[in-house]
Amino acid sequence: MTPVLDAGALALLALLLPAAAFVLLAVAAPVRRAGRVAGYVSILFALGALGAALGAWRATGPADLSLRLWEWLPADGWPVAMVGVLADADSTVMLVLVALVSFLVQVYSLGYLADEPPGGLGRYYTYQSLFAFSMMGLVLAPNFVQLFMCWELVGLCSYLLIGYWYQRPEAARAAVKAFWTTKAGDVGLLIGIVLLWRHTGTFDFLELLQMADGGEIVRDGLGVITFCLYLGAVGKSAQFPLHVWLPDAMEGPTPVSALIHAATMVTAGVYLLVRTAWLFSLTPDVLALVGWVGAFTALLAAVLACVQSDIKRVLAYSTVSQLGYMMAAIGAGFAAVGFLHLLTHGIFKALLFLGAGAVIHAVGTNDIFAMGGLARRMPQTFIVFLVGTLSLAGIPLFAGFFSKEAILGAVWVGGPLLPFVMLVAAAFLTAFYMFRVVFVAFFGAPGAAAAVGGHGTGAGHGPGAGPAHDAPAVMGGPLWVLALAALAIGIGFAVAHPALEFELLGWITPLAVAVAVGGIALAWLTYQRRAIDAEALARAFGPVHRAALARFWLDDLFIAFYRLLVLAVSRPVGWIDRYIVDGILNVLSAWTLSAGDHLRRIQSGQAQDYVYGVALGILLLLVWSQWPR
Amino acid sequence: MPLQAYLILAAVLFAIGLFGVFTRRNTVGILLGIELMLNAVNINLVAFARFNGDAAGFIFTVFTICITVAEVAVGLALVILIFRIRRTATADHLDLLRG
Amino acid sequence: MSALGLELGVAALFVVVLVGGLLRGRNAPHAIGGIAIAGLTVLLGAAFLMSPAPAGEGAFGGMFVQDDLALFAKRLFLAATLIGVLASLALRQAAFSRRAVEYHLALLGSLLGMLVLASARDLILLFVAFELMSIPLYFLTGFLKREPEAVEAALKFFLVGTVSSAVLVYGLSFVYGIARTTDMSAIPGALAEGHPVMLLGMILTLAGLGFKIAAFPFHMWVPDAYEAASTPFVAWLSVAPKAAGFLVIFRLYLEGVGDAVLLWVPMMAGLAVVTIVAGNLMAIPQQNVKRMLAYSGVAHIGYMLVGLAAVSAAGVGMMLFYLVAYLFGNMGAFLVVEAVAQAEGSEHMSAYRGLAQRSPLLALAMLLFLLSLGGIPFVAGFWAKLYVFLAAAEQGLYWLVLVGALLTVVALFYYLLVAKRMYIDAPVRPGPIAVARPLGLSILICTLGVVVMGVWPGPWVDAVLRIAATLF
Amino acid sequence: MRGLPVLSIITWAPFMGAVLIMFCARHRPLLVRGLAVASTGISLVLSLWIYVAYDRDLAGFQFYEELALVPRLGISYQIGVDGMSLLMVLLTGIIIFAGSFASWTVKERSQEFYALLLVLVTGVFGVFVSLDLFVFFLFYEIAVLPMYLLIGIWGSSGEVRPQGLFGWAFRRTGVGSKEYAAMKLTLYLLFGSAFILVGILALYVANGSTSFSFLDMELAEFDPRLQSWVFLAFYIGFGILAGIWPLHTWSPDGHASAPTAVSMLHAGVLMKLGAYGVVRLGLGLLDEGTHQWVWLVGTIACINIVYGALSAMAQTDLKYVIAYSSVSHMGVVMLGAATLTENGLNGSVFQMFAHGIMTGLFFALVGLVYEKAHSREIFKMSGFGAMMPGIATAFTIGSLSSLGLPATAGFVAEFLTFLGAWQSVHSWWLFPGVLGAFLTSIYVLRVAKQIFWGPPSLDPHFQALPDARGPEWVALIILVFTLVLFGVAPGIAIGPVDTATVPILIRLGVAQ
Amino acid sequence: MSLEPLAFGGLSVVLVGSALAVVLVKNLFHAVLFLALALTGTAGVFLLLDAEFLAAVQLLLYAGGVVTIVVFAIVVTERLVGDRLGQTSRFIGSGMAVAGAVLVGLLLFIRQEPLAEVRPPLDGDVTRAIGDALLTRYVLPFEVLALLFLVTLLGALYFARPED
Repeated sequence: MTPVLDAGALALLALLLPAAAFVLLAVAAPVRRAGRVAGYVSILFALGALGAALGAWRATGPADLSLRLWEWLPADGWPVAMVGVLADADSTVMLVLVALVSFLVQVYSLGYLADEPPGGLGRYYTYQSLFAFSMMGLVLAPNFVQLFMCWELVGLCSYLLIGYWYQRPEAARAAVKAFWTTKAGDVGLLIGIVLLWRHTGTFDFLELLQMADGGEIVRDGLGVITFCLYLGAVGKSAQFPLHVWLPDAMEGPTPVSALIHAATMVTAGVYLLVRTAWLFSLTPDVLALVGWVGAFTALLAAVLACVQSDIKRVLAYSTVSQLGYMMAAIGAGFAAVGFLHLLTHGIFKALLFLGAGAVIHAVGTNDIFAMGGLARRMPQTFIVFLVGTLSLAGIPLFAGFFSKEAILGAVWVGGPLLPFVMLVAAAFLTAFYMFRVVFVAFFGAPGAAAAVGGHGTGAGHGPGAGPAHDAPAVMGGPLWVLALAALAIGIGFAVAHPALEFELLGWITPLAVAVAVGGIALAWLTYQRRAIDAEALARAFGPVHRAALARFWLDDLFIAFYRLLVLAVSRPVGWIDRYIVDGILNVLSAWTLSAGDHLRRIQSGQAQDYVYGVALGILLLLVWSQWPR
Repeated sequence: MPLQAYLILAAVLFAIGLFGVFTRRNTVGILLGIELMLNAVNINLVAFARFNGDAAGFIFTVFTICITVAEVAVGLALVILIFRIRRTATADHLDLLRG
Repeated sequence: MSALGLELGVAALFVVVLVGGLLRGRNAPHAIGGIAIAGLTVLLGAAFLMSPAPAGEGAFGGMFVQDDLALFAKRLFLAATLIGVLASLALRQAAFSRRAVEYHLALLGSLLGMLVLASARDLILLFVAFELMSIPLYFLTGFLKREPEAVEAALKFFLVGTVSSAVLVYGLSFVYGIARTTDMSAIPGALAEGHPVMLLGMILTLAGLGFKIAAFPFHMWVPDAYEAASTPFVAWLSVAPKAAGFLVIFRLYLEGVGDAVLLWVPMMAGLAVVTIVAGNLMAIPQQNVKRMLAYSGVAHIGYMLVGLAAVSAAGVGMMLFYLVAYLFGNMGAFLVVEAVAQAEGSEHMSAYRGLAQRSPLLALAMLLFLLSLGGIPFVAGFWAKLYVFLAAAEQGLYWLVLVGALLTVVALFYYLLVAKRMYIDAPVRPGPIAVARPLGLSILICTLGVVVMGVWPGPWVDAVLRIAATLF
Repeated sequence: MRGLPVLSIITWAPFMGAVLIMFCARHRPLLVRGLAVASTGISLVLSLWIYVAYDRDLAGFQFYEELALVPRLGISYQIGVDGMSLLMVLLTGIIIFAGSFASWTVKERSQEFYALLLVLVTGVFGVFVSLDLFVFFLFYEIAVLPMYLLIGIWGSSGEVRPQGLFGWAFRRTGVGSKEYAAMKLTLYLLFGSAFILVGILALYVANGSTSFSFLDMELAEFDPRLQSWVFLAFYIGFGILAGIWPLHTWSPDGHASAPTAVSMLHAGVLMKLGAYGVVRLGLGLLDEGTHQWVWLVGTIACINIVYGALSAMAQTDLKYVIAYSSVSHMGVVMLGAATLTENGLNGSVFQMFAHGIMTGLFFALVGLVYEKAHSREIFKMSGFGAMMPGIATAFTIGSLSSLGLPATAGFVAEFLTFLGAWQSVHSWWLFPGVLGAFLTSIYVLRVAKQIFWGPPSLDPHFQALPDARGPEWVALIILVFTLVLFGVAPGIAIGPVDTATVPILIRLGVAQ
Repeated sequence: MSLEPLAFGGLSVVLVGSALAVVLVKNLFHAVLFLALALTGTAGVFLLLDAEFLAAVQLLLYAGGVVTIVVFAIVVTERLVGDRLGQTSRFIGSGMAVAGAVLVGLLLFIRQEPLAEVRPPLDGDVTRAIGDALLTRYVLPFEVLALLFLVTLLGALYFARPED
């Protein structure tokens, strides 16, 4: 018998705790304005949610399902849409990731944003709670409607949190850019959902799965639907060409980047595809597209990451790149592999961001070239950052290794050759750019900012307090937890490979390791030993380098599109509305006025003309009397 | 002569009177035109009465003649008043009120 | 002789005023007005106590009938005259006090003409009564004979009016010729036989009546006469003679005519359309409120013609309702104009600036009248327009209804312009506007009429429909 | 309470308030406001009560009242509510209650202001509850007319440069002034009412000239040709009020010039009245006509959505942005209705409600911003968020609802409409709809960003601006709360609405 | 009876000719005289139609009375103006067109009607019949006419009186 607190109930609890925190903070203004108190409240609820999530995960076996549903949109007969939780193996493990990272980030933020005014801090934690709720709701969604709603809500939180420092014009701009770009993808998702509903008559994942298994879904036109769904994922998971918002999103506080723009929200697109892999498998063409775009995104972002000097931007492009990996795996038909990478990536990328946050907090700048020699000043930070870097680079015994290797294997097995090659190249570049950061920022001569220190003048964290040093415990703790988790996962996978749906070929492992080491070596040669001149390297890849610096002109393209929309389309429409549409109506009324003016002139004032009127009337009546009846 | 001939004669007179009203500038002239129109009415009435063999038409004519006279009296009083105040006899000039 | 009671009463009043005036007219101008008002009040009361003579019974060989319609019309004429005379008491010009006898005699004479007209069932009586009604109007228009505008307006009114009379009687001569009798009860039969000359006669008569009711393009005397004549008289002129004109139309064109009424549909509808359109359009640019009301009055005639175009009992009934609503609304509006003109010395739009803040009640009354004229709910004019449209719709004249309803919007435009002056603009001069007591009383009566009919139209509708039913 | 004439009380309470204000509260501004709040409060509480007390299983028209007015013509004061009007009555109650608070600061001639406002509201309530077409029309006129004075006296003028081919006409009509806007709005709406009147009379006559009752006409079978043109007349007449393209231009000018509470009420409720009319009389009575013209309704709705959004994007005046967004959102309402599907129609009605609340909130906020900063020029303002966080938050929530973000009422409405659109015969309607939602996100967030975000403005006029205060908070909180509540739990609205829309669809022959 | 068409033709020519002269001649005084001729001609037409009494009324009241007061009015006003009254015409073309159109309209209707060709024989004395009817059946209009004259008199007096 199901216990009282089965997985579904626990998941629901995990979902509702942050919701309660949000409502409490939103409604109880004094608590919110108290700042740190709001933080404690939020963290407390997040901790509870983490516990519940862990419980739900533990209570869910690989084949278990636990469902809770409530009517949301009633209709005559069967409701149009329901809300509820669907706790199964995938959703609960994702739930744990979300709860964990969310909890850690909230704790970390207490330190990172210690200098914020209380009102702002309260606002921050309100948003954080809302995000935790929305993300969990997305993860646990039993149907497309709830998924979409939460999908939009996390987008909203992303918008609000990127714009947390809303007085900074860059932050404001980045926030709306992120919102618009993802919204563009969401348009696709919404259309896809509507189309799918008409196609199958339901939003429910389980029902759809049953139909898919039973072959009841008509294949005709399904491609369009899955493509539209995929568009949503493109926006949210920053796939080419809608990836442009993610680097700009780094204007938000770093913990936000760690949580939303690395570990959880951006992976929602991947999660969506994982959740509906059985649907996508019915449309191989779309799936192939997913793979190709994923691989291309991975490579493109890796190239872009190589030329960034802002530590967060490097990480942001790296996130885009890794999302590309996951998509490539899904495109190859092995969603589980992609999902695995999603989980490991969530851990180590959060670690990297929080580490970067600690660095930024300490030195007050994002520019890696202004740092340098931090390894000695902030040893703890250096160690955890290195763990993250090694994980990302795909070094064995670290979290990212196995999942990345599995992706390469999956793409080799499931896809054409070129994506595989792109992914291998991206892997090489990943190792290179990450170690570029490590060497530049943590080794070498101390940079200007590192020496001066200062709690982030750039980020507005308050006055400087001596040279850079390790972060306080409240920030260090989460870092260590994540680092240990990354190591644990890495070692755990090394000991016991998770089961895969395909046979991992033997030569993949050496290849992956070799490529990663190669990347590290190149970085070492270039930035540590300076055996290779970075400038020369850049010149060697002249056009690519220039293009990368210009972000492949994609941002310009989007700006041009925005301008086109706002200026070239909307202005004329506005003008037409005012001066043509309204103009015509004004002309009609002006004509009416003039008609009155002209008509009154027949009233000449002369009696004989009035008699003409009488005669004219007689003639009119004579004519009208002959009107055919 | 048939009735129609009388009616046509009356119609012609009526139209001439109307024409006079249209074109005369002098208010007295306009009055003369109106007289012609009313005169046409009388011809009409008498002709109908005779051809219908019904005396009512004759009586009607008596009334119209009387009323015509009354109207002329009013009209001429007005004309004299106008002359006195505006020192003009021309209807065209009377356009203080218009529009 | 009880059928002639009201006419005899008015004639007696006429004599009393005449004699009283001869004895001591110049010294007691208000006494003359008082006598007239008292007499009219009594007669109005009597009119409401009277009941129609049984059907088929008329005095003078059926020449004079006292049916429901006649009685209704007589009450209307008496009420309008009463309000007009009451308001005239407030007139300030010397001519009205020195020549109060002539003024009231002319009004009473014209009223007598209307009363007889309402009962006339004979062409000769009709014509004579029609002239008795019309000729005093010329004097009254030019009553301020020192003012060039007034005399000019009187002359124009006279010239056009006489031509129209000629046309009318020319038409009547044809009608008589074909019907072979002056008895109007013979007309339906003659019409049914389809004589072209009969039709011609009716058309010419309609043209003559068109002048009286001021339908476009016979309306052209209206703005000039309204602008120049004294306002209380104009208020009366804008209602009573027009109602009389319509009454003649009912008698001649509808009563007992049967299926031949369909002959009139295109003419009435055509007149209605051009009258509505032209009246409303020409009212737009007017800056003199009286002139504006004159044109708007023309447009209202168009709306009444819509009811006529319906050629049904409902249509006529609704027109009667419209007439009553128009009586209160239009007279009221003119009387407010007089009140403002007495205080401000101007009938121009600008005199109304900030009226709402100076004299809120006067402004409210004006607003109610304007809204009533514009056809807005809860004042009489709304039901009037609606009922007329309803009658037309029942005949399938939807296009006519649409034109009428759309032009109502134009009408509201210029009414709202006045409302704008009163309510939106700031006052130029401070302090309330002094309203002479009789004028205020007559405005109050009109306001009550407009509101009561607007809020509680049921009994009125019942009454007019019952009356109209007797025509068909 | 069953015995009470609840609907009559709801409808006439504001009117009584107006009368009391005119006669008892001369020169006592606080009493004026107190009376206004009290009378609208009665309406609001009772509309909440009937919302709860409405028997959903029974459905149909409830709280029925009847009183013969002109029996000879079959006119009677016949009122009742079904699921659809229930929601609209609630909407009106909420908006006017909030509106009385939002215009707390009207100084000049506040007595007349509140009196006119309350009269107007009586008209609106009356339209939603009346079952007699004639009384319906009567209330409709009452709802339109006070608008002229409200805008004319308490409105604000803008500036429109006469240019282009028709510049002379602009000069001639005086575009831009509040008088122009007031006149334009009033005449447009009366122009529309002319069509409505013709339509109503036609139905009355076609049904044997015995009754104006909606319930009687529902049973009638009208001639298809008559239905065709009557539907068109209703569509034009009500459509003008609902802001259909290209007859929408009164709305931006009118809303921009109107004082806060009037904008709220007008954009929030009166435009819904147009849509309500199309659904109630057009769809509800004229099945053949509906089927014949629905393509036009939907297509114009699509134009509205996209065109309104693009026009909104081009505006630099805050009130115009909101006004054009109304044009765009009313497109969603009409689109939902045109789909002739259960979801679409539910979405349409829900959007009426959602947009009513949302745009009411927007106009309240714009009014507050204008009152405090004395500017509506978007691109002159900047960084107000720090000074007025409350207004900024409320504006953001309004924006989110406007762009259809889940957990706000706007999403539910748009989602249902889109479902309906794709289900309908003209499934392509979905795409303009979705595009409109996207465009909305662009202009609305752009405005929010410009005004509330970014560095604080250096303009000396924009220093130390206060946040919302006292009564203004009441308005904002009520509206925001409603917006979120109905977004999170749309079932409380869709439940009763569904009982009203399904019969309409059954009558149209597109549902069982 | 063969004289009748001849008489009618002659009278018609006189009537139409004098009527045209009334509306066309420059001299106002001449116009009045032509009007008198036209009215006399009309009296002739009445005679043709066996209405001797009316012919007499026409001559006395109309040709006599009307012409006299018109002449009187002209003389008075000429004295007032201190100049001879001219008589000019305006827009003869349009006047002719509209009056012509009305005439055509009238004639079109009249021609459609089958009208009596011959008159019925006279029974009794027309003048006596008129007198009887006036004092019996038509007494009411007669009284009203009296009142009309009274009001007209009052009005004309009011207007014509030079003072006040």
